Order: sequence, then C-alpha cells, then structure tokens
Amino acid sequence: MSPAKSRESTRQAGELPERERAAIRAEIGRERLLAMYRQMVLIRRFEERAEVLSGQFREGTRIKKIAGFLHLYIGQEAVQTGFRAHLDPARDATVTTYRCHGLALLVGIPPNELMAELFGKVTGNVRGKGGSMHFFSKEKLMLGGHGIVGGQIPIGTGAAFSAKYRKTGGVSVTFMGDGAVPQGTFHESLNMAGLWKLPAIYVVENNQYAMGTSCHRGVAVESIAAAKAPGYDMPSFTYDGLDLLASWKTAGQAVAAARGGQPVLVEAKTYRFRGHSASDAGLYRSKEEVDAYKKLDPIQRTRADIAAANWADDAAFDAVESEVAEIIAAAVAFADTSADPPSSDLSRHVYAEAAP
Amino acid sequence: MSPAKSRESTRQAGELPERERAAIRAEIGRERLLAMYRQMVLIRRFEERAEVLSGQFREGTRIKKIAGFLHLYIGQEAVQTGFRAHLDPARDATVTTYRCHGLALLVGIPPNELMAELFGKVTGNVRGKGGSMHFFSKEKLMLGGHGIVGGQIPIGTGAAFSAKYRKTGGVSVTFMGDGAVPQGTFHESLNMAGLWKLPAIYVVENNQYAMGTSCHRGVAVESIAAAKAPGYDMPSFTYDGLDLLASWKTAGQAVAAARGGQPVLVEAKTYRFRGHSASDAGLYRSKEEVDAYKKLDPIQRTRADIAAANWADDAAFDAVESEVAEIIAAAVAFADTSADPPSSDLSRHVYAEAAP
Amino acid sequence: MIPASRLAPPLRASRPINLKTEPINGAKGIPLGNGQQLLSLRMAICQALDEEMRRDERIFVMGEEVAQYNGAYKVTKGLLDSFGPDRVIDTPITENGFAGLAVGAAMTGLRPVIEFMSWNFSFVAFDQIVSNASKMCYMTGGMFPIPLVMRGPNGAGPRVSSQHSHAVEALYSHFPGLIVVSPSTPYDAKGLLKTALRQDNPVCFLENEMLYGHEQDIPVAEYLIPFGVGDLKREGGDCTIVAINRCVHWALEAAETLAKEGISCEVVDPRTIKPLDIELIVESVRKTGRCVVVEECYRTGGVGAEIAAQLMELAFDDLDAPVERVTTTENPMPYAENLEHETLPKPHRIIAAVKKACSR
Amino acid sequence: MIPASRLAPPLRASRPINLKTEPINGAKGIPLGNGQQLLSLRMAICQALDEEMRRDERIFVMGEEVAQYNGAYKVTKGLLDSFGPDRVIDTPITENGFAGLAVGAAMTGLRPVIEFMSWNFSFVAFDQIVSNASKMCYMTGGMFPIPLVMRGPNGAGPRVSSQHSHAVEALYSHFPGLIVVSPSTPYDAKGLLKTALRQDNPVCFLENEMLYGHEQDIPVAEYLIPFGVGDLKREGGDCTIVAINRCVHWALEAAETLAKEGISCEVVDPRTIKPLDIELIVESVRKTGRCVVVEECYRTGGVGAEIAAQLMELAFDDLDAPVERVTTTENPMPYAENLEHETLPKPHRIIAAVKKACSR
Ligand SMILES: Cc1ncc(C[n+]2csc(CCOP(=O)(O)OP(=O)(O)O)c2C)c(N)n1
Ligand SMILES: Cc1ncc(C[n+]2csc(CCOP(=O)(O)OP(=O)(O)O)c2C)c(N)n1
Ligand SMILES: [Mg+2]
Ligand SMILES: [Mg+2]
Repeated sequence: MSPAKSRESTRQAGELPERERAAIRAEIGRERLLAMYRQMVLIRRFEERAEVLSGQFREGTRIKKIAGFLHLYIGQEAVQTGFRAHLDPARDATVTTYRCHGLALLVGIPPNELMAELFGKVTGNVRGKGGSMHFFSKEKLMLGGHGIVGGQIPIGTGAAFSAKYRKTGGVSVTFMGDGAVPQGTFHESLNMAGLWKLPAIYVVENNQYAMGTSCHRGVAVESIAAAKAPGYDMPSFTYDGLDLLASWKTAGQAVAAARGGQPVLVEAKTYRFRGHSASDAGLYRSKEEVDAYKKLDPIQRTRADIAAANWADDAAFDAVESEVAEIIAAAVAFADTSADPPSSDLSRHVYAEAAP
Repeated sequence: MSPAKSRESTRQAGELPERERAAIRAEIGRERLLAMYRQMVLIRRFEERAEVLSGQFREGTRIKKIAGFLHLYIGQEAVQTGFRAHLDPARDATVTTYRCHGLALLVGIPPNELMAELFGKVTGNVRGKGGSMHFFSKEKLMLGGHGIVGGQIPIGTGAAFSAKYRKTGGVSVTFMGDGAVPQGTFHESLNMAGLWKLPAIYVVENNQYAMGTSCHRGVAVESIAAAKAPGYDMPSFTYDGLDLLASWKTAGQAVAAARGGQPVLVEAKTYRFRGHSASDAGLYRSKEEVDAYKKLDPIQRTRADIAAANWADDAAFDAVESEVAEIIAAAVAFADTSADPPSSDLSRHVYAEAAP
Repeated sequence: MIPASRLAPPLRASRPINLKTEPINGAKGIPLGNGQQLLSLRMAICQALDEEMRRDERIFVMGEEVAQYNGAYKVTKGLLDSFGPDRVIDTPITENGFAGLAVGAAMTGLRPVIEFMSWNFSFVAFDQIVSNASKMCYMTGGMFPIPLVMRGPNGAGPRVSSQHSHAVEALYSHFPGLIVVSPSTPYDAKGLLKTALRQDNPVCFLENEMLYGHEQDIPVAEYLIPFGVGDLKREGGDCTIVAINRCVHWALEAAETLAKEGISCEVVDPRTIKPLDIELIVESVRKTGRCVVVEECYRTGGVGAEIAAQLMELAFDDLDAPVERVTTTENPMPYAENLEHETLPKPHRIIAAVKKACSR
Repeated sequence: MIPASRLAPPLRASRPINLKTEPINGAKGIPLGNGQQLLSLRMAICQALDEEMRRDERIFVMGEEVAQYNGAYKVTKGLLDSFGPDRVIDTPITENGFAGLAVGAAMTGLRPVIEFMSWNFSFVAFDQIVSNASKMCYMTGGMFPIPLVMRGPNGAGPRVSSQHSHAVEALYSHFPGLIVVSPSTPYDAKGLLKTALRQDNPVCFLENEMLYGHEQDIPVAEYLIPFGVGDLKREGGDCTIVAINRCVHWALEAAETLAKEGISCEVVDPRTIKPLDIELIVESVRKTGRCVVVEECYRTGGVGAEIAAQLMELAFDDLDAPVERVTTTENPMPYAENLEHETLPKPHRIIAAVKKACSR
C-alpha cells in the first residue's frame, strides 16, 4: 500500500499576475487560444439562443420550442474548455451533469444535433429521447449528460477503469457540481480511484450554489479539494475557474498526473450567471453578487488576454461572432425543420438492438 | 462558515508507557476499572458460549441451538467498553453493526434476553425476530444491531440530531468496521455532522479486515481517521483499541468534544480473534498474525493493569469468572426453556401497534 | 350501493395559478366564507404540515431547498418563517444520508418529515427506506416503530425525460412495513397528510408536480382521512375505472367523453395504495363487471397487476372482462413531446381501454 | 401439447456437498463420461464465467471477496488463479460505486460482471441499477447499450432474518431495460449465464444460496439457453404451478405429494422473469384451467400478481379458478425458526393452494 501522504499541490484561486498570464499564453499559443475563445463563444451563444427558445426569457414574444429543464453553463465555460484542450478525443473520456451543453459542444457534437435534441426531434443527438440534460457521444467518448446529482461520478470512474484495463493510456475527466460533493457516489468513486490508481480526474465545478443552497451550507469544509483529496490519497488543485488561462494550465497538470496513473481532485472556483435552471428566480443571491461575478466573465477575460497579446483585433472577434451566429441559425433551422421521432421509437432502444 | 482547519489531535497506536498507564488507572479508579474488566469478561464468555451453541465450534459433539450468522466481537471488547464508560444511558445513544453482542451487554440488556434472541425465542430481546445481528434497547438508547454495512451510520447521525433538537445534552456514538468507511453513508453522515456540528462520535473499529479484505485493499489511505476527518471539519483520534486504558482515555476526550458540539472521528486499531462470522475459514491471515494479536488480548492486558495496581488478586479474578459463568448458564437455561414465538407474531409488528 | 358519503367534495377544475399571487405563507388558504377555503394542492400540503407542526413539536421538516428556498416547488413556503431553522432544515444533496438520519431521529423521539425533491431521488436512498425504515418496527419486535413521512413529487414532470419521471407507487407498496399514499386532490392530500403525521409508520406520500396548482374548496375545520379508505370520484354503472393520483383527472376526463357516447364510468380513487381499499373496488366491480386500472407506474408489476390479481381472487365470478391496465408504457420516459404523450396513461388510452373492456 | 423438448434434463436430488471436495477450480465439473459432467449450481455459474472469460477478454468480474477469497459463497472459486487480478477484482464495500463503475466500463467497451454478495446489498446500488444501467440505452437513443451482468444470491438464506432475505425478481422486473434471470438448476444457470454474457443488456442474474450445492448432470458440450423461454419441470394435467428459482424445488416436492393424492401438477419454471415466457404458462393453463404461482417475493406486487394479471388478459375464459399466489408472507423475514418456516412459500403452503384452486 502506498503511504497515506498527500502529494498536495493546491493552487488557490486568485487573479494570476500579468507576467504569468503572458507565459501561459505563450505556452498555449495563438491558434489554440483563439480556438478556445471561439469554443466558449459558441457555447455562450448556443445557450443564449436555447434560453430564448425555452420561452422563459421574455423578448417581446414568448417563444417555446424547448421544454423540460434547461440548465445553462453560462459563466462556467472556461472550466471545461480548459480541460478539453488537453484531452485526446480518441481515448480520453468525459462525463458531466445535466449542465451538459458546453461539454457536448466542446467534444464536437454538431450543434445541429444538439439543437434538434433540445427541440425533441428525431435528428437530435439521442433521437429526441433525452432532451437538455442528456447529451452523449460514443465516438467522442462523452458519456453524458446525467440527471441524478452524483450519478455520473462512478461512470467516469468506470471509464478510467476501462482505460487502464484496456491499456489505452487514456484518462477520464468527471465534472460535477459542488452540490455533488456530499453524495455518497463522490466518496465511493474517489476511494476506488485512489485505491486502484485509476487515471481519473475529478473536477468539482464549484459555482458556489447547489440550486439555492450555497456551498458553505452544503459542504462542511471551505476548501473542498484541499480538504478532501488527502482522504483519498490524491493530490488536489484549486484554481480560478473563471479564468481560461488558469483552467488550461491546471488542466494540463491534472491530465498529466492522471495519465501517469495518479488520480486527482480539482476544484474550479466558478460562478453561474443564470439561475439554476430556467425556472429559478434566484432570490438566494444578490444582484450585487451576480454583477460582481459577471465582471469576471471568462469570455471577456479571454478576449482581453488575446487582445493583450495582440493576437486578434475587433474585426477578428466580430468574425467569430458572426461565424457562430451562422452556426446557431443553421442549427435552429435544422431543428425546426426536422421531424418528430416516429411513434415506433417509443418502444425502440429499451433494449439493445444487436450484439456488437 | 467555520474555517476548514482541522483541529487534529491524532494519537497513534502503540503501547502506552507504564507511567501513563498508572495515571490513567488512577483517573479511572479501582471500582470502574474492575467493572469494565467484568464487562469484558461477560462479553467474552457470552460469545464463547454462543459460538459453541452455534455448532460451528467442535468440542466433541455438535450443538446447534443458534442459527444464521454469528459475528463475534471477541478481541475487540476494549473499544466499546471504553466508550460506554463515558456515556449517560439516559440520553446518550449508541448504534453498531451486526457485530453487536458486546454493545448490547454493555448497555445492560439482560443476558437472558440476548441468549433467548440467539435461540429465536419469544422471550428474546426482539421477540426472536432479529437474531444475532439485531439487538436493540429503547430504554438504553441502543439503536441496533444492523446488517447492512454502513447502514447504521445515518441512524447514529439521526440520534445526534435528535439530541441537539431536543436539547438533551446527549451525544451519539456510532460504531462501524473499517469496511464501512468506503460506503457512501459514511461520507454523507460525516458531512452532515460536520456541517451542523452534531454531537456525534464516529468510531471506526479498524480490525484490519472487512471479511477477507484487508483494510489497505479497501481504503485508499493508511490512517483512516487522520486522513479523512479534516474533510469533514472534524478532529480525529487514533488509538490502540486492544488497550482498555487507551480506549477509556480517548473515549473521554471524544465524548467531551461531542458534548461540546464538536463531532469527532475516532479510529480504534483493533483485531478480531475469530473469523468474520462463524463460517469463515480465515485463510486470508496467517496463524502467526492472529497469534501475535492474541498476545495483546485486551482482557489479559486489563487484568495485568489491575494486578499492577494491586486492585485484585487471582481469587477476585476467579470470582468474576464464576459469577459470569453463572449468568451465562442461567441465560442458556432461560433461552432453552423459553417458548418459540406464537405464530400470531408472524404478522405482528409489521406496522406499529398504536400511536404513542 | 356505495354510500354517497364516499363522494368527496366535487373537484374544481384546475386553473393556471400564478405563484406570486399565492400568499407568502403557503399554508394560508383563501377564505371563501361558509366554512370553506380555496386551496391549491401545494397549499393543502403546506397547511397540513403547518397545522401539525403547531400541534406537535416533535415534527420537523428536512430536505433539499425546503427552508430558505421555500421548497423547489414551493410546497414548504413560509414554514421556515413560521418555525425557524431548527425545525425546517435545508440539507446537502445526500438523500440516503438524510433519510437514514430521519430514521435515527424517529427512533429517538422525533417525527421527521423528509422531502425528496422528487421521488426519483429516493432511489439513492432506497436502502435506508427499505432496509431500515420499512423493517425497523418488525425486526425490533415492535420496539422501534418509525414515525416518518417521506414526501415529494412523483410521476412525470413536464418533459423532464428518463431519469426524472418515475412513479413509485408499485415500487414501494411491494414492501411490508411501508404505507403508500397518493392523493389526487387538495382535500385528500390535506386529510391524508394529517393522518400520516399522527401515526407511527413510515409513509411514502406521493404528490404530483402537475397537480400542485390544482385548486379546490375545502373545509376550514380540521378533518382527517384514514388510510385504506378509497373514494368515489364519479359514479357510474358500466365500467369501473380505478385511477391513481394524476390519473384520476385523466380518468374523469375520459369518463366525461365516454358518458357522451353512452358509457357510464365509475371512477374509484384508492387514495392510499398500501393499505388498499380493495373492498371499495370490489364493490364497484360487482356493480359494473368491468375494471380498468389507470396509473403512472410501469405495466409489469404495476399497481394494476396487483389490483387485477386481487380482483381475480375476490370477484372472480363478477368480472365480465379481463381487468385492463392503462399504465406508463414499458419504456423510460422519452423527452420528445409526441413520445411523452404516448407514454403516459392519458385519456385517449383510457377511453380505448374502457371500450375494450365493455366490448366483451 | 407442450413439446417434450421443453423438458430439461431431469433434476437430480440435491445432496449435502462438502466444499472441500469441490475441485480447486470451481469451474471444473466432475466428468461422468458419455458427454456429461456433474456440476453443482455454484460450479455451473463458475464454469459459465470461466468459459466466457476465455472467449471474450472484455469480460471482467468485480465484487466484494470475489478474488482472493474465491467469493463469499465460493462461486468465483479459481477465477483469480485463472485470469489474474486485472480481470478478477476485489472491491471495497461500495456497491453503488462499483455498480456505477461497471456502467461506465460497459459504456467504454468492456463487459462487466459484478457480484452483489447478496441482492439485499443491491439496494445500496439501486440508483445506479435503475437510473443508469436500465435507462442508458433508451435515453441515448441506442447509442450506449449496457452489457452488464449483475449476479449474486437472492432470496432467503439460512435464518439470516430481515435485512438479508429479500427476493428481488418482482422489484427489478418492474423496470424496462433490465433483464431478470432466476434459474433453478445448474443446467439452466449455466446456459442462461452464458447467454447473459453474450448480449448487450443489463441483466439481474438471481441465484440462491440454498441451491449452490444442488447438483445435476449436464452436458460437457457448450449450450446456451435463450431468454424468455420457460421450461416444464414436470408435466401434469390438473393444475399448473409456476415456480421461480428455489420454489421450483418446493413445487416439485409438493407435486410429488399431491400426485399421491391423485392431483397431477404441471410445474412451469419461467427461468427468466423478464422477458417472461407467458405463452408457455398460458399453454399450460389452457390445459389445466388452474394456476398457482410460487415465488419468494412478497405478495403485493410480486411476480404472481403480474402473472395473474396477464393470465386474466390472455386466458380469461380458460381459468376455472382464480390464480393462487404462494409467496413470502407480508412481513420482513423473522429469525425464529418457526416463523421463518411460515414466511416462506414452502410445500405445505403450495399444497394448500393447489387444493384450493382445484376445489373450485
Ligand atoms: C440525487 C438528486 N437529488 C436532487 C436532485 C435535484 N437537483 C438537481 S440539480 C441540483 C443542484 C446541484 O447543484 P450542483 O451539484 O452544485 O451543480 P450546479 O447545478 O451548480 O451545476 C439538485 C438538488 C437531483 N437531480 N438528484
Ligand atoms: C452493503 C453491504 N454489503 C456487503 C455486506 C456483506 N458483509 C457483511 S460484513 C462485511 C464486512 C464488513 O467489514 P467491516 O466493516 O470491517 O466490519 P467487521 O466485520 O470487520 O467488524 C461484508 C462485506 C453487507 N452486509 N452490506
Ligand atoms: Mg453548484
Ligand atoms: Mg473490519
């Protein structure tokens, strides 16, 4: 048995000094940083559009094409964007919660498919069977999109087990909210990962609230990753999840550790700019608090970073916006003109169709 | 929210020096130490007798009065004996696993009732409905005797909640095996206790095996309490659970902390001298290992302590044995001559009989 | 004949409700004079909690978002203000933990009410519900009854798909030791919840999100409804429809349509699934000779299966046709609107089943 | 008439088995010549695992004590030696965790077999089984089928009381997406487990501790038994007894006694509960006109309820008497010997039920 000492390498949240930012930017390089920026913009605009189409957001008329829950990732984009950049789509698996639009776009599921899924169409990502909470990709090893808080953590652990079993050299990244930390599955999974040295990365996206319950009313300790990782013989990382550079940097370290057979627990301090889901009035947090965080918008900060490096001008940023706008318009059109699932789909896929 | 710092006060296992032993003995005093010694002997002899009556233990003939599982506490007696000595039976609750004979005797359930329960008689502790794993006392606040690994941990937490809610000043002590530590209930319970500052004591009786799985194959960290308590904003204690003096001392500190509103996690390093249950061949540990631990028999060590203080002579020890032998003989006779439950009991108690 | 007293106050059609116009304290109904008040089902539950918490200090309410947020579906609105944070307690997301905590609290003198934000999340707590709550009284020879109410919305929500749409009546009524209550109206919900809070067994109290806004005039004066007593929601002679919770409303809608076609249906609402008022069902079937069971559980092993089996045992010679079962179809809930519609036991499917039963 | 091919190899009376005389490798039967081998049910399961693990590298076995301890009930004896610690894995006591891990592994190309030390402990893992394993294929539009076998002993053990005695056939067959297998003989167990390991759905494979030592001569040559095909364990004309798992043996015992009294019973073993071979049951009931279902589940919502409901639908005019249900009585399992005896659906209760059905 390995000794219980924790190879702690906690990084606290806090704005990185400009010198460090420049260094990270250089490491990332122009193309990759622009690509990540574009990904974040795509997620943001996709969700803003979905929000309107869910009809909860009033802009004159009430448009309702999307039903059910709609949990938006807006504000948190830097976290998964930073991680995804370090993953090898052929062998690294990812899994997340119902707040899954961002990850689905990041792994490269076509926006058409995703929008059609939100519309409940047969052309949707899962044939209209899942809706907003259940995006998946077999090809890209994105294992969901899960509705039960904490339910995806063992699944991510299984993907890490699988990578080790099949000796692919792959890792798994399991995203979860701060609200999932108290669930038994968190503990059970991290213990197995720590025990068996699975190539697993657990990322707590601490957006400080689980619905209306602020993190300090749900979790007994202030610093989740730092306080808990030693209990699973894991190192921990804690960083400013509203900062793409910090996210990219930390993700790189975490992925490297996991790839080397050391599971890790990461805490990204972040914030959601919208309500928990579209129906949440959000009375549990003040306008001041929300506004203060909005000033730390990861997209704006990344834009500032890019500008600081002189890697793009306003026209270039505008071009990103219009390219993304076109993608989304096309996705909406695609979804709108797609067919409902046939009623034969009702009983299809309850069981597997054929042995592989 | 209270800071995440852990008020750690870990004590490592290891034989206490004689000077310290003398000091603890003095604190305990002659009467109490003799009483605890007598309790441990009662548990030991009760279980040795039950073992014979379960028919698994061959001594010439095969006697089978007791069926089902039989998990013996033999070897671990000092742990619960030390804790129970600090509890106020009127307001402090206890709960444990299927390995519950010791606790039942300690809280003062009459041996007659317990033996009759093992025999499945209507005069049994729970009218013959539970058997070996399910001993309870409402009056003494002993909340079981539970068969699902980890299932009792939330129950103990509930008793602590209740004490706080009703402002009784009581605490709860939840005993569990090392095998229960990886269960989700452990984590969920400790988080709530840490969060709400419940007067709860969690005692991991680390006998180093969960059935055939040694602790280091089940739990990712070496030192359970020390590594995990900080994750729940709790202090921890770790001590030599084969030593009654250490147990009494640690228990006193733990109970004081809990009574003051600070939940604690305690790890008692101990050993079971028998198989996991009567049917366990025990091939996973060597005879040498078992023998080495048997040399640390808590009853023998306590006897040595008492002798060292000159608080009893051989005749006095013999008197304890014969008094206990009589109690057990009486219990067996009582159980043997008691009636089976009436068949009307089959459907009785499925639901409560009347509002309180 | 079934006594008219079994007919509950008439249903009042649900009308869209605006949360903001509900009183700050969710427990306070709108007085209507003549001893009646207007209550939504949501408020009926809140009022029952409020009244019983005043009456009995041992009762506390615990769950995710029940306190500061006033409940994810605002069912516990105002309770925190009225009873304070010691008795109305927000929990971490840790259902197995707090369900077990409640069992421990019930063993030590308290009377917990726990809310599952939805019954889907009770699956995480399944072991504490089944292995501990349901068995404790029996396995302790009666020493530790468990006065515990577990409540929350059950069945399909609005387009929330696979993992959020279970109806658990059949699941939990399989276990001896549990009581399963599934009210379809504010009147029933209030009276049954008060009963649940005054008895000593673990109760699964199953609400329905889609009915929370459903309103009814109910008495201001206190009343309780005993477990195991079903209710006729409509009288009729051709076919008995046994319907549970939201399905009562679909059954009434179907009965309305069928009446126009000359088929007269009796709608029996068992109100509690365990214990089940099989006498009332048998009585009705003796009259009609036909029975359709409508529920949101899956077909295999649903409540309809149990009712069919019992009817066979108790009314073998009275049945003119097999008991028809209209249930959630045998698939996880799909998100797409058309598929969700086909999955649920809606009026069109009930009508078809009644016609099938009557065609025999 | 039911084709004779549906009759499985004859049962061989169970005889006391001494673990120590079983071969070191639990998978190796005792050769009997003429293409037959003698296997206990325990060994039949082990042999199926062994054969399929050799055939398919994606299969691994995981659970508490399955490796170094050779299984709490020695079912996986020898597998660690044969396949090494990468494929035969001891877990911490963390059922929800490893069940979910298995779902994740199944989603990424593996074919996990997990052992619940008993199915009672699956309640801790209930959410992963229901919310994830059972729904994944559907909720991903077929993208992620879950080839997963969950196995372990089910039903009452020897005097292990309330928390250790559940039979879960009814519970899990309620959920679409799951397959529920409950074999009563070594022959069936081996053939069905091999099928389970070659298909892509989550399977609850329910064994019975009390039958692990039960022996039978079975072919050495490979065979598979498809899901959804029941088996006649005895032919007879007066009454159909549908019996599950251990109850098959009790039913055969009862049938033996009844035969002496001139009542001839047909014993149908559905072998898989989901899918259920209702055709075979209907066929038999068409012949006998009477049916008794015997199972270890509770009565309310048990498998018997579902069978009764389906028989009513499919054989309404063929039934001469109501379907009788002989089940675990409606109480948690008591420890006392006399009470345990009355709780279980033993031969004396089956005999009484058959007589009741036949007296009509
Ligand atoms: C087991 C379970 N309990 C409760 C819920 C209802 N629920 C959905 S999201 C949520 C809050 C989760 O918060 P967090 O984990 O912090 O994630 P975030 O929404 O902030 O991303 C709750 C309580 C659920 N889906 N599953
Ligand atoms: C949830 C659950 N899983 C598995 C079991 C079977 N089981 C009973 S005791 C045991 C080992 C427990 O070991 P530990 O917690 O260390 O306690 P000890 O027996 O050593 O006192 C196991 C696996 C169970 N009872 N409950
Ligand atoms: Mg959150
Ligand atoms: Mg142990």
